[in-house]
Amino acid sequence: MAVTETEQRIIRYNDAFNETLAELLREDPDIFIAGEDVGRYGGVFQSFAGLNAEFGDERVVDTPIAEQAIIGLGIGAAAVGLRPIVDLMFMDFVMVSMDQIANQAAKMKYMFGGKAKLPLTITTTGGAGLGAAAQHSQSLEAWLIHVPGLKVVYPSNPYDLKGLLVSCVRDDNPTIFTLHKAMLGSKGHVPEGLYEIPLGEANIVREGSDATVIAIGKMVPEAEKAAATLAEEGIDIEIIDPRTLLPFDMDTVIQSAKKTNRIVIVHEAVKNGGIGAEISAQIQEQAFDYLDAPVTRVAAPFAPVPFSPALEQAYVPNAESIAKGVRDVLHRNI
Amino acid sequence: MAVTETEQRIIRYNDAFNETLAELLREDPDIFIAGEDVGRYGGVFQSFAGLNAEFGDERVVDTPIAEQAIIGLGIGAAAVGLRPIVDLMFMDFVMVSMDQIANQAAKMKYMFGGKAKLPLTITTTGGAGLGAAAQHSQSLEAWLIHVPGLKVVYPSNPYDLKGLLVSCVRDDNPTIFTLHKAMLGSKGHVPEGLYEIPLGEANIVREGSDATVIAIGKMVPEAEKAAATLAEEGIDIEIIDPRTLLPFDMDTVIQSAKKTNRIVIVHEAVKNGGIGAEISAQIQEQAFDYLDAPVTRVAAPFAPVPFSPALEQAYVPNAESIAKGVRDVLHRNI
Amino acid sequence: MATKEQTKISKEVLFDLHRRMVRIRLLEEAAGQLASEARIPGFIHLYVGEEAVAAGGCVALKDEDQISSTHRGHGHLVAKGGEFKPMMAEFMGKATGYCKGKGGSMHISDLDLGMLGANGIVGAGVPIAVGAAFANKYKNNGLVTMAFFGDGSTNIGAFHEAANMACALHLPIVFMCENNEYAEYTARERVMAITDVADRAAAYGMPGVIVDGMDVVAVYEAARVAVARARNGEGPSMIECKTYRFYDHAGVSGLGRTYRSDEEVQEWMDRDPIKLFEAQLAKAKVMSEEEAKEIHAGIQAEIDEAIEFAENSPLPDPEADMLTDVYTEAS
Amino acid sequence: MATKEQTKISKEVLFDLHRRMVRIRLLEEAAGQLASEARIPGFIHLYVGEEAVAAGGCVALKDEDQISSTHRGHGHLVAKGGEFKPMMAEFMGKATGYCKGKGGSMHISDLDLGMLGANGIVGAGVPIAVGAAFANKYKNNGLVTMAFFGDGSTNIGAFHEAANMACALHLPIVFMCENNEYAEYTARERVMAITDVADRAAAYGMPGVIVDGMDVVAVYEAARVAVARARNGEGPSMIECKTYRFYDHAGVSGLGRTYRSDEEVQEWMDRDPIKLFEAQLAKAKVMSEEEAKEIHAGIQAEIDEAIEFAENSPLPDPEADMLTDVYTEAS
Ligand SMILES: Cc1ncc(C[n+]2csc(CCOP(=O)(O)OP(=O)(O)O)c2C)c(N)n1
Ligand SMILES: Cc1ncc(C[n+]2csc(CCOP(=O)(O)OP(=O)(O)O)c2C)c(N)n1
Ligand SMILES: [Mg+2]
Ligand SMILES: [Mg+2]
Repeated sequence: MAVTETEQRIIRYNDAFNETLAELLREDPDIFIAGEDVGRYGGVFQSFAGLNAEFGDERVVDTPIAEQAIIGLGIGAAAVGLRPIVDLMFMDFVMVSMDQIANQAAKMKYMFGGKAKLPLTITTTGGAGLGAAAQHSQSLEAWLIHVPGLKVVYPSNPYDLKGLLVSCVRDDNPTIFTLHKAMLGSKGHVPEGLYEIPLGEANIVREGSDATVIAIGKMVPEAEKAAATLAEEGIDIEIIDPRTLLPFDMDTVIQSAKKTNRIVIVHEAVKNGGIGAEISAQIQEQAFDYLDAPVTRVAAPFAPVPFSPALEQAYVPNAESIAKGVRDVLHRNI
Repeated sequence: MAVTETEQRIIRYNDAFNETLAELLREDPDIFIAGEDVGRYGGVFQSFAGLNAEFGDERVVDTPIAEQAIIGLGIGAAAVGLRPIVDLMFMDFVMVSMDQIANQAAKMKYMFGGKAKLPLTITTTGGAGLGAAAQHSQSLEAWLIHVPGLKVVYPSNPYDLKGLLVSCVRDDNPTIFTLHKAMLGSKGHVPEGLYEIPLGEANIVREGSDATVIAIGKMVPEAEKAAATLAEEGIDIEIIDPRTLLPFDMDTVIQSAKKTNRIVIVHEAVKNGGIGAEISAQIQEQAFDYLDAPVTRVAAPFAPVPFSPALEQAYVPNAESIAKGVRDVLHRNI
Repeated sequence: MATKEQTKISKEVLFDLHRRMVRIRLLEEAAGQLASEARIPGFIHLYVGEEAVAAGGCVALKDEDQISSTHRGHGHLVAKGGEFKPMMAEFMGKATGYCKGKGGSMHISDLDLGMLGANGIVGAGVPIAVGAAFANKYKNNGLVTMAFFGDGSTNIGAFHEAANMACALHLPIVFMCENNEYAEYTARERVMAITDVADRAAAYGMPGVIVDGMDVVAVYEAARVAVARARNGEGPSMIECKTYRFYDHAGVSGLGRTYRSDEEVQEWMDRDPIKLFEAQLAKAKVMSEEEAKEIHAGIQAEIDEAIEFAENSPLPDPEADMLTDVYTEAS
Repeated sequence: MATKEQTKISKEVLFDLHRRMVRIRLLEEAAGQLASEARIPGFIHLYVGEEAVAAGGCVALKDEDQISSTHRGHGHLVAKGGEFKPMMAEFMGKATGYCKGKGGSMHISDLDLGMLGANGIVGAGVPIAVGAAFANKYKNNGLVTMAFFGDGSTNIGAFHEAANMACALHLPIVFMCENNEYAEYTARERVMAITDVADRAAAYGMPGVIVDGMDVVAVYEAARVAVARARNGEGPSMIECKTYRFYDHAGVSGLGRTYRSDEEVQEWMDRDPIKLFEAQLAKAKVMSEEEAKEIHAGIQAEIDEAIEFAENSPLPDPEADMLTDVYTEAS
């Protein structure tokens, strides 16, 4: 879709989130939002600013610090016909609410033999980079994709954010929608009005021929930076942003693998047991004969997220480590 | 180590657990056990039977239903010098205590710059097969291996159980020790007295040349059954039981991969995001040129554990599905 | 004994209370028997002895109101209108069960009856009940949610978070505690330093009352007050019912085993809520012994039929059914 | 005002209370300033206004006793004996910090001082405190654990589970609530239907008292009673300190911003616990204004030195330090 410069409205990632919620709340009276500080204050990152003023305490609800009850609020309300959006301020807090997410929300439909319909969206913020240390910087998507019944979404830019959020909220299943907290101020083109990006469709961010980089969340812009550096070296990479982590668009990845024959997966979580493992395993299962080098993963070292910026900067993968990963898969002699 | 028939003392998996705890409690006054129903009643599976009678309410402690506080009890007591064993009745209950496990116990040492020493053992029961349905049958080891700071152990027979449990309890880090609840009655040789099996050392259960099966927990005996069937077909498989899932003995696996060139990984958890993904990813990273077929995974389908035995039996991998996985990797034409 | 209030209660309601209790009892006795014969797989947590709580609570509700339940959920589902055939079939893991055999005893539910699910995780049903109550207030539909939970579950975080949230948001909900003095095999006094769960109500800012949970009329009366309160927008309340389970935590072994005294069990069995109520009804000449017997027999016949139905029902098919019902497809 | 009790308190203790409060205040003012200049990275939650709680609580403890803390943990660590240099270095993410720069403000700790860690997860420190208290009882060492936590944290499950467990196991612990009327940006009355957190104590079966958290002597007196109780094997108790934070939830923006009124903030600032106490001390002729000023100056000099130390300290080295301290190696 060609959009001319003048048609483009450039807004912030965080504002795209806010605007989308407002438009959704206007459209559907069954939608409400609940979470800690999301109401009158507008959220710790001001992602919910103005919504309480427009829609009132009933529809944009401040809750106690009680993540199990917050998710449960969403489950119960969804089970009897509403379309709740509940907020977990930080993704790290899935650890205090995992039972409601993974034992209740995700399994209810199956356990009930299909009778439950749970149009529940859980919003949260993930990722490192703000000096928030070990308990406020994690990327835990690997846990979530291991749970049948959930859908897991992670937008890497404002345009996708809006389209994916609309799809999540309109979906009749429990979805988890993660904002990257270090991207809140990043900007991009976002149309006014609601539009959907289907869940489970990857985006080919950049076409290329020498290697494929599969990147998630904030690693997508980092991969784009790496692509620029690598282009100067004569290396032409393809970048795939899965956008939805569950269900995962493996077809697009496999096609790319068959074309470039070399894959680098990059994510912010620690490598061991990370989502990169699943992607890697599936690629070699489905494109074994096409691979000219092992599928390579660029991810965090096996330690909690350190506080000191001196450590944190080296901890989180970036354009440089991605470029290095690409060079590694290319320099391998077969 | 050759043990003659007469020297062998054959006892149950569950009794090996019980005996080991008793011997540990006798040896070290800093060890105590706490959990729901572990005291006077002896545990829901009677795994703790008799311990409270011998060691008293102070050392074998009944707690309220409060898994966060149970793990916290262990953390706090370990941090100030005791060597606690705390019990999560079912592995599924990590979902109500994940914060204490993964945000607190696992990270404390790192966040404190190294000062904490946490000799904490968490015991639990995992796996399906008893008709216990979606919330009492899960295998969640993939979540745990994604957490730096933890050690994760899963014995597949009574002998290993004892040696590994001793190592866990004597280890100065938080360890999670899972019994398979459908193996409690299984039997094997267990020496009297305490001995250690080092954490992080895999066991080659069966040597073979045609393919390697990496199996976890109850999948190990299933793999042995599969080996017998396959042997009749002239297929000779090697079986590796990692025993410790974190840290993982990849060296043993890679050596085997270089020998057999074909790998099947089997676990009970759903395949997507399971521990098999990590093992597969690492094998192709480290033994790419040796693989004659894609690393293959045999695991549960992507659904919650169903209640009905008719479904559950088909859900859990077994000797038959393992044998099929092996035939698949062997029949592939390169 | 609530003889005074009883006079105000219509005969219809009294019969309803009785009928629901007997339906629970006879279903549970049958289920226990089948489980002990291994004709029901898995674990089964029986409600025998506690019938007055589910019946008294649910008779105070409208059909459209919701309840949440626990691992010990058969009684709640029956009291909320659950039918024997799909229940028995579910216990047996059959495709004709309420959950198509996917849930079993511990997850049995029928959302159409406003039953938000039995739950295998202690305390986990309570936040879900709070969500339903929120929706009722949001929609202003006048409905009420009743959360059933055990004494032991009040020690877990989910209960606490939900109770506080319901009070903070002033939701139309009734917290219905089944204090049977044990959590599995551990006595209440060994894991709580208080005697009455109702003492927890004040911690959230709601009224808490204690009733004799073996007296179905007392339970019903207390529930009626709490439900009316909730329906009138006056917020949550808690009712603690002092009750007892006659069988073991799971299955039917008894009496006291290693963790209760046989005498204690016997004392409570002497206060069997159904026998007590039938004696009251006979004394008040509302229902004769003969009538009661007929009711039992009618229900027993239904149950026998349900067992036959369940046993003749097909099992789910792994090929066709394993991966359905995981997600709701877009329509 | 606790003038009556004050007479019983030795001059030494009064000076100690004062000193610990001033140490907290001046460190926090400095930290806030440095954070606003971006010389401290990340988030920082200041304790200014609440000094009487940490000081009053910790002076009632022995050095070997333990405390647990929260995201707002600097004050607790200082009150428990924390030194400025490794604290300031930790705030700045330096290798010389208490946590070698790996923890930062939100996880600052020194186990050698019996400080079980600041904690980024609301409520999560309380179960850990219960564990330490269990160990003290187990070892019969006569030590006491004091858990500090905010009003907002009493709404989360971990707090509840821990409080109940401590009471059930009759542990030597004091639950010290800092009720500053807000959880981040949300007022207490919007997320709790009760006014006094102390009302929660009865739900667990422990005594609960309310004290003026701006009156360090009142806090100290209440803590002394509770600590003695714990040490004598009489079990847990809860103290609710009514207090207030003078700065924003994080950082130093003020006064009321969008969620508190400036007047409300001002009213509480008029009851600055340090000013109140210094006025009392002056009136009682225990410490002159002059003496107080000198104490401030001495502490400020220490802090200036600590800042210099921290700024001149090396950063951790990614190559060498990233993967250390994850596991304890076998010795
Ligand atoms: C989170 C969690 N912890 C532990 C269990 C195991 N468990 C099942 S029922 C039960 C006892 C529940 O006691 P109570 O709430 O009093 O209900 P009752 O069984 O007495 O009806 C326990 C501990 C569980 N299912 N979930
Ligand atoms: C489990 C969890 N939920 C939410 C947060 C975000 N958070 C940090 S501090 C805070 C408010 C805590 O309030 P209170 O306990 O009253 O302490 P105060 O900040 O007032 O000292 C919140 C909600 C968190 N850190 N952890
Ligand atoms: Mg009970
Ligand atoms: Mg507060």
